[in-house]
Amino acid sequence: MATSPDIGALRPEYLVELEPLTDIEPDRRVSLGARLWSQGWLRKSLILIVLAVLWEALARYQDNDLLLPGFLQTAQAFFDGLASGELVQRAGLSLGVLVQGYLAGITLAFILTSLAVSTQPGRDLLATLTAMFNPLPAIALLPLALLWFGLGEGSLIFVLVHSVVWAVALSMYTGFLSVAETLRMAGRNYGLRGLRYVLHILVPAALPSILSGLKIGWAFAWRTLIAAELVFGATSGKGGLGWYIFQNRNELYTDRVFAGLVAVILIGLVVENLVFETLERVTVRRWGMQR
Amino acid sequence: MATSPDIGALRPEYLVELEPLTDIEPDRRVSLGARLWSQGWLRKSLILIVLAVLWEALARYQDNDLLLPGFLQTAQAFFDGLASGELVQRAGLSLGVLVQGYLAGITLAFILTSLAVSTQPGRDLLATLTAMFNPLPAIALLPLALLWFGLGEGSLIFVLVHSVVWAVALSMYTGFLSVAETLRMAGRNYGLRGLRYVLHILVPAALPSILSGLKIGWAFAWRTLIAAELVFGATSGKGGLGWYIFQNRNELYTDRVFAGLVAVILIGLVVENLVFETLERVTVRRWGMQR
Amino acid sequence: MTRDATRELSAVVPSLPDPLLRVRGATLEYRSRERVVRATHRVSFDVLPSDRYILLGPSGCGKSSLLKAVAGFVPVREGSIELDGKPVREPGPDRIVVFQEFDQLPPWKTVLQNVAFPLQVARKLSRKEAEARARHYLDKVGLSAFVQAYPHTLSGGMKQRVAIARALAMQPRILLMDEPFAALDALTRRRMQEELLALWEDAPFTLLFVTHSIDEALVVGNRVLLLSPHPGRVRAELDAHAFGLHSAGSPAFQAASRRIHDLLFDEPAVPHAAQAQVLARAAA
Amino acid sequence: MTRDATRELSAVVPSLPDPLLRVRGATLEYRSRERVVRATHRVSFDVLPSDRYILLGPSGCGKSSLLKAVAGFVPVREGSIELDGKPVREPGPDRIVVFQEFDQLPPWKTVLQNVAFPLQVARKLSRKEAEARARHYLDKVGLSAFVQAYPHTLSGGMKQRVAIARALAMQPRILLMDEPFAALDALTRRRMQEELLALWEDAPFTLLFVTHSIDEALVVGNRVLLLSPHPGRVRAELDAHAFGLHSAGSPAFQAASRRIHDLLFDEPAVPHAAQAQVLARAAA
Amino acid sequence: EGQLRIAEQFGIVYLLLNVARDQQLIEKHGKTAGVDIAVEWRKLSGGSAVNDALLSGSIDIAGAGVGPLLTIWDRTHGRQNVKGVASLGNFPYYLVSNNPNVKTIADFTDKDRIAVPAVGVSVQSRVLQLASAKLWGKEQYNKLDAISLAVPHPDAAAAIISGGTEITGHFGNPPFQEQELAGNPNARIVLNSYEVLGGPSSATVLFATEKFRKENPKTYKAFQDALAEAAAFITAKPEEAADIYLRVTGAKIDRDFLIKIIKNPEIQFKVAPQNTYALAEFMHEVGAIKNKPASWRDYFFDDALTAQGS
Ligand SMILES: Nc1ncnc2c1ncn2[C@@H]1O[C@H](COP(=O)(O)OP(=O)(O)OP(=O)(O)O)[C@@H](O)[C@H]1O
Ligand SMILES: Nc1ncnc2c1ncn2[C@@H]1O[C@H](COP(=O)(O)OP(=O)(O)OP(=O)(O)O)[C@@H](O)[C@H]1O
Ligand SMILES: NCCS(=O)(=O)O
Ligand SMILES: [Mg+2]
Ligand SMILES: [Mg+2]
Repeated sequence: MATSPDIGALRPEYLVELEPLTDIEPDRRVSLGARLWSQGWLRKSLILIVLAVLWEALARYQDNDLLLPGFLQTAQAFFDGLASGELVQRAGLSLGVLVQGYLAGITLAFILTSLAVSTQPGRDLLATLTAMFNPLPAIALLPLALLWFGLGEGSLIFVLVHSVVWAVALSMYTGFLSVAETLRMAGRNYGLRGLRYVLHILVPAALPSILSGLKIGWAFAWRTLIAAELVFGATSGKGGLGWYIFQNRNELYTDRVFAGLVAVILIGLVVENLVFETLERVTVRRWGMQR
Repeated sequence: MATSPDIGALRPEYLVELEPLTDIEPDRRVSLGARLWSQGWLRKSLILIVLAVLWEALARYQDNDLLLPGFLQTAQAFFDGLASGELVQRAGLSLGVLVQGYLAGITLAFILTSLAVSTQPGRDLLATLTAMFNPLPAIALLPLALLWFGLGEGSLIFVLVHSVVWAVALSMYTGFLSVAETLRMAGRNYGLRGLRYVLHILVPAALPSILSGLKIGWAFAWRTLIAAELVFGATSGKGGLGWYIFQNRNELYTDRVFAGLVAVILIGLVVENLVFETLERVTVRRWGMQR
Repeated sequence: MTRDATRELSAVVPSLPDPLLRVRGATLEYRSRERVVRATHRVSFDVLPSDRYILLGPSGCGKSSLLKAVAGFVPVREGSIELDGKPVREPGPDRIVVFQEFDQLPPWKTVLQNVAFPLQVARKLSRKEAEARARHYLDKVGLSAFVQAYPHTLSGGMKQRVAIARALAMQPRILLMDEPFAALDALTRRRMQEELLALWEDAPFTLLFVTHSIDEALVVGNRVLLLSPHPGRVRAELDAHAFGLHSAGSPAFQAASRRIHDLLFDEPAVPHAAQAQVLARAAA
Repeated sequence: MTRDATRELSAVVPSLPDPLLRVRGATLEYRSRERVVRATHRVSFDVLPSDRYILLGPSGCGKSSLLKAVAGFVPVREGSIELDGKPVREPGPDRIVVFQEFDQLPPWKTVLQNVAFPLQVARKLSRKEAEARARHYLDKVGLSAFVQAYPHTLSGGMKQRVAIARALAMQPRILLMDEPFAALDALTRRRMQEELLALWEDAPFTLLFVTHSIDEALVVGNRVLLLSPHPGRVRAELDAHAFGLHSAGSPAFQAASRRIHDLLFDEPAVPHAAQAQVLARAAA
Repeated sequence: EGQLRIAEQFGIVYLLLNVARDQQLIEKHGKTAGVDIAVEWRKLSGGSAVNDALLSGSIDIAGAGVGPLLTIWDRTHGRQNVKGVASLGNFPYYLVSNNPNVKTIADFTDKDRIAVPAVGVSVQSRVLQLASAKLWGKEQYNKLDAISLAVPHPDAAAAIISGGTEITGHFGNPPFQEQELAGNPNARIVLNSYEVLGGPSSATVLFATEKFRKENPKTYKAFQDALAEAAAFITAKPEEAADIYLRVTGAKIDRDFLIKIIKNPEIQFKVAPQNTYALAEFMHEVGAIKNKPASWRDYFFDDALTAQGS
C-alpha cells in the first residue's frame, strides 16, 4: 500500500500480557437526586401534584363550583364518598361489569384477529367489520341490546364488548402484520401452525402493539361503561360509578360528580401503573423490544 | 474428511457454459376465479351483502321494526334521506366538525408524543395524562367545554380532541418506542435531532402503529361526535348526523335512525377503503414493513 | 440451462443412493405490484443423504432464496423441489434453517429457551430433556455463560451462534445453513467448523450450506454448487470431499480454491451491470 | 491493562501527528435491571489522521461496542474517548457508521434515497447533487440496477453494500465500519476492498474498521488492534501498513497472518468458559 | 340587553316557544319596548346539559322540567339565584303500562320494569315517589325505584309500543305517552301526575339567573310578554299552532295526532305556574333539596306575568 514505510517504524508495535481480570470495582454510587429522579412513581406523583394545584387554581379563578368544583372540594366529596362506603361499592359494581366486558371483548378480538391472520376471508371480514362498527356510538346499539339482552348486565357487557373489541383487534392485527419476516419463518420452521403459531410467535412478537391496544381498549371500556350506565342504569341500588355520576349530575352535586370521575381516574392510574407498567417491564422492555 | 473417496468418482463434476438469458417467458395467466378473488373490493362487497341479508333475516325474525327495522326498510329511508338532500347536508356538517377535531387531536397527540420521546418528564407526563384522561367519558368534559368554549363547534371540537388524542398518542408512542435500535442509531448518525429526527425516522418507522392509532382515533371521533351532537343539539336547524339520529329517535322513526347510522357506517367504509387502505398500500406494505 | 445439466444425475450413475433432496429447474421469483425480480433461473441439483452440500455464488445470486425455497418459505415459480420424493409445500421441523439475518431469535426467549423451545415443540421433548440438550449444544458454540441472557444483549456473532446451536440441537432430516459463520471471527469460525464436522462424523446428517467463502466451501462441503451472478443459474458442480479441516494450505486445496475463484472471476466482464431482471411492470 | 499500554503513545514518538481519535482506558458496560455486562475493559488506542485502523478480536469481545462508543451511541463507563481533542458526547455525521446489522437501512426509502438522504441532511447537498453522488457510490458497490428497489427486496449482502455506499458517500471525518464485508462473497468482498482502498488513495480519510478476518485486517488496515476475548482488553497493536491488496500469499503476509492467528489462539485455554462478566445483581 | 339565547329541549311541551319563535313575538315585543332583540334558539337534550349551559353563561333562558328547576334553584340559592321565569303550560305525565295485570302502581311486581328518564331524580320519579308515599307511607316512598330504570323516552316508548322487552311501564311525557296509548292496544294509563299533584300542574318551565333578569329588564319583559301572547295564540288556534310546530321543529309527526294532543283538555297552555309546591315540598322532605321554599314564589321570579300562579 501507499503509506510511507517509516510511519510503521515511528509507531512501535506492542503486546500486552493479560492477567486474569480481578479488579472490577463495584458500582459507583449515584447521587441522591439522580436516584430519586429514577423513581418513576416519584416523578409521576410530582406531575399529579402539579395537576392538582393547577386544577384548584383554575377552579378558584372560574369561581363557579357548580360547573367546576376545586380540587379540595372534590377531595372532600371523594373522602365522604369513601367514608360512607358508597363510592367503593359503586366502583366495585362497575369494575365487576367492566372486567367481564373487557375480557369478553379481548377474547373476541383475539379470535377475529387470529382468523384474519390466517385466512383471506378472515382478513376481509375483520377489515370490514371494524370499519363498519367501530364508528358506531354505543347508543346505536341500545335498541338491539334491549331486544337481545334485556336491561342490566347483559346489555352493559354487550356495549362494552363493542367498545373494546374493534380497537383491540385493530392494534393486535397491526401488531401481527408487522412481525418481522425472519421471526415468522423461524416460528413456521419449528413446525408451529394455527393457534400455536399465533400464541407462540405472533402474540409475543406483537406484544407492544397488543399492549397499546389493551390500554386503549381499557380506557374505552371505562368511557363506555360510564356513559352506558346512565342509560342501562340498572336498578337504583345496583348502579355503578356511572350511575353515581349521572345521579349526582342530575342533582347538580357537581363535587360528587367530580369525586366519581376522580375515582375513575384513580382506578385508571392504578391499572396503568400496577398492571400495564408491570406487564411492560417484565415483557417488552425486558426483552429489548421496547425502550 | 472421512467420506470415502469413491463417492466423488461416482458423481462426476460438471460445468455449464451459460448463455445470456433471453428466454424469460411472460406471466402465466391466472384463472378468472383467482383474479376475481384477488379483487379486495369484490370480496368485501360479498361480505357486505351477506351482512345485509343476515340483518334483513334477523329483522324479519324479530319482527319489531320500532326497535330493529330491516335492511330494506332502512335502505328505503336512507335513499329518501339522500333524495331530500337532508342526509347529505347533515353528514357534511358533521364531517366538517369531525375533521377539525380529528386533525386537532392528531396534532396534539403528535406534540405530546414527540415530547415524550425526547424527555423523561415528557414521558411521565404522557403516561400520566393518558392514564388519567383516557378513561374519562366525554360527558365529564361537558361542563368544562361549556365554560371555556360555550355552546357550539368549539365545545364539540374540544370533546372530539379528547376522544382522539389519547388513543392516537398511545399508539404513536408505542410505535416510537418499538423502533429498532439500529434504525434509531442510523438516524442519529445522520445528525438528525429533535423534530427532524422524529419526522424523518420515528414517524415512518412507527407508521404501522401510527396508522392503527389513526384508525382507532377516527372511529372514536365519530362515536363521540354522534354522542355529543345529541347533547349539544342544534342551533337553528343546523345539526349534524348525530342530531338527525337523535331527532328521528325522538320521533320513533327507527328506520331513519338506522339510515343515519348507515350513513356513519358508509362513511367509515369509504374512509377505511379509500384513505387508510391506500395509505397502507403506498407506505407500510410497499416498504415491506407490513404484510 | 443446458440439457446435460438438467439430466437425471442419479439415473446416470445407478450405484448412487437416491437423492434426499432433488431440485429440478427451480425458478424463483419475487413479485410485487411494481416489478418481478427473478432470483434464480432453472436451477437443478441433487443432495444425497449425508451430503454436506454447499451453495456458493456472488452476493444477490439467489442462494438464500434457494435455501428458503427448500425450507418451504418461497414457492417455486417453475420446476420442482422434492424431499424424499415428496414435493416441498410448506415449512417444517424436518428442515431446520439457520437464517442469514440476525433477528431470527425470538427476543422474548432467553438463549436457553431459544434453543430448548423448538425441541419441545417439534421433537416433543420434555422441558427438562429439551433444556439439557440445549445446554449441551450451547456449550458447543461457546455460550454456556450466556444461557440466561436475552438475545438483544448478545453481539452479532453470538446471536448467530445461538441460531446454530438451535439448528444443531434439532437434528433435522436436513440442515439448511445460510452463511452461518459469516459473523464469526477466524478462531470462533474455525471452532464452529470443527464442531459441525465432528457432529457429522458422530452421526452423519444432511447439510445444505450457503457460504461466500471458497475456503469454507472446500473445508465444510463434500460437494459444491457454483451459481452465476443474478439471476442465479448453475455454473458448475464440483467435488470437495477430499478436503477437510486440515487441508487448508495444501497444494491440492489451493488449486481447488483457485479453480473456483477463477470460475467466479471468469464470468463475462462487469457482472454487476445488468443485474436487475425487471421482467414486467405488472399490475398484480 | 498494564501501564506501558496506557502510556501516551504520541508523547513517546514526538514526530507523529496528533491522534484524530484518542481512546483512553475505555471501559464499556451494559446495565440492565438484572445484570451488568462489561463489554470492554480499559481499552486504549490512538487513531492518527488517515489511519486505516483495524479492530480485530473474537466474537463478543466488544468490537461493535467500541465502535458504537466512538460513534457516540454507547457511553464510556470509565476512561475517555476524544475526537480532535474533544470528548465524544453524542452521535454526529462526522463519524458515519456502517453497522453490523442488516436492518440499518430505513425501509421506507429506496436504495437511492437511502444513500442520498443523509447527504441532504448532513452535507446540505441539494436533492439533485445528493442523488448524483449517491448514484456514483451505488455504482461503485455494484448496485446501479437496484437504485429504485426498497431494502426489503435486497439480499443480505446487497443491503450491506447499500450501507457501505451510504457511508462512503458521506465522506465523514472518520469512517466507522463494523464487519462491513462479512456478508459478501469472495469476489464482491475483494471488489469492495479495492474500492475502499482506491477511495482512500484518492483522498485519504480516516477509517476505524472492525473485522474478524485476519487477512482482511492485514489487507485493509495499516494498524491492527488485537482484542482479547470477552471482556475485550488490548492484546496487541500491530503494524500492517506493509500489506496491501496484492500481498496475500506472500511469505511476509502469511507470517503476519500466522502471528496474529497465534496471538488469538494462544489465549489461555477455554476462553469461552468464563465469558459472562456478571458483576452484580444490581437493582438499577 | 338586546340579546337572548334560549335553550329548549325536544318535544311538544316546548310548543309555546315554537310559536313565539315562528311568530317572531319576542322581536315584536322588544320593538315595542324599544330594544332590538337578537334571539338565538338552541336545542339541547337532557336537564344536565341545560343546567350546564345556563351556569356557564352559554344561554340566558333555559327550558326544563319543574324538577330540574327546583334542583338548580336549591343549588344556586344565595349565589346565581336561578329562578323560574314562566311556565310552559300544564301537561299531565302518564305512567303507561302494557302489562295487562297492572291496573294501578300497586300491581307492579318484581318482574316489571318502569322506564323513567332518570331513576330517583327525574320529575317522573319524584311523582312516582310521591304517589308511593301516599300509597305505602312515607318510609316506602322509593319502593318503586327498585324496579325503575333509566331509559331515554324514545327507546322506552318503542319498547312499550312493540312489547317483547322487559320494560312494562314507562313514565314518560307528551308526545311519547300519547304515542304509546295510540300504538299499543294493551297500553293504558296507570298513574296520572295530575292526580298525584292535586290537579293540573306545570310540567315544563323556563328559568334564568337573577343577574340576567336584572341586567336585561326590557328583554326579559319582552320575552315574558311574547310567551303570554303565544299561550293565547295556541289556545285560540290549536290547528295553526300544530302547523307551526311541524314547521319549526321539522318534526314528521302526524298532524291530526298532534292536534289531538294539543286539544287534549288536560293540557293547558298557561304561563303562570300551577300546582308545583306539592312537588317542592316533597323534594325537600326527602332531602332532594336542602332549602325549603316557603311557597312557589320562592323559586319563581316576582313578575306580573306569573303573579296569578299557584
Ligand atoms: N423479499 C424479496 N422481494 C423481492 N426481491 C427479493 C426479495 N428477497 C430477495 N430478493 C432478490 O432476489 C435476489 C436474490 O436474493 P438472495 O437473498 O437469494 O441472494 P443471496 O444469494 O442470498 O445474496 P447474499 O449473498 O447477498 O445474501 C436479489 O436480487 C434480491 O434483490
Ligand atoms: N445491548 C446490549 N445489552 C447488553 N449486553 C450487550 C449489548 N450489546 C452487546 N452486549 C454484550 O457486550 C459484549 C460485546 O458485544 P459486542 O457486540 O461489542 O461484540 P463484538 O465484538 O462486536 O462481537 P461480534 O464479533 O460477535 O459482533 C457481549 O458480551 C455482549 O453480550
Ligand atoms: N360511546 C361513548 C363515547 S363517549 O361519549 O364516552 O366518548
Ligand atoms: Mg443471502
Ligand atoms: Mg459485533
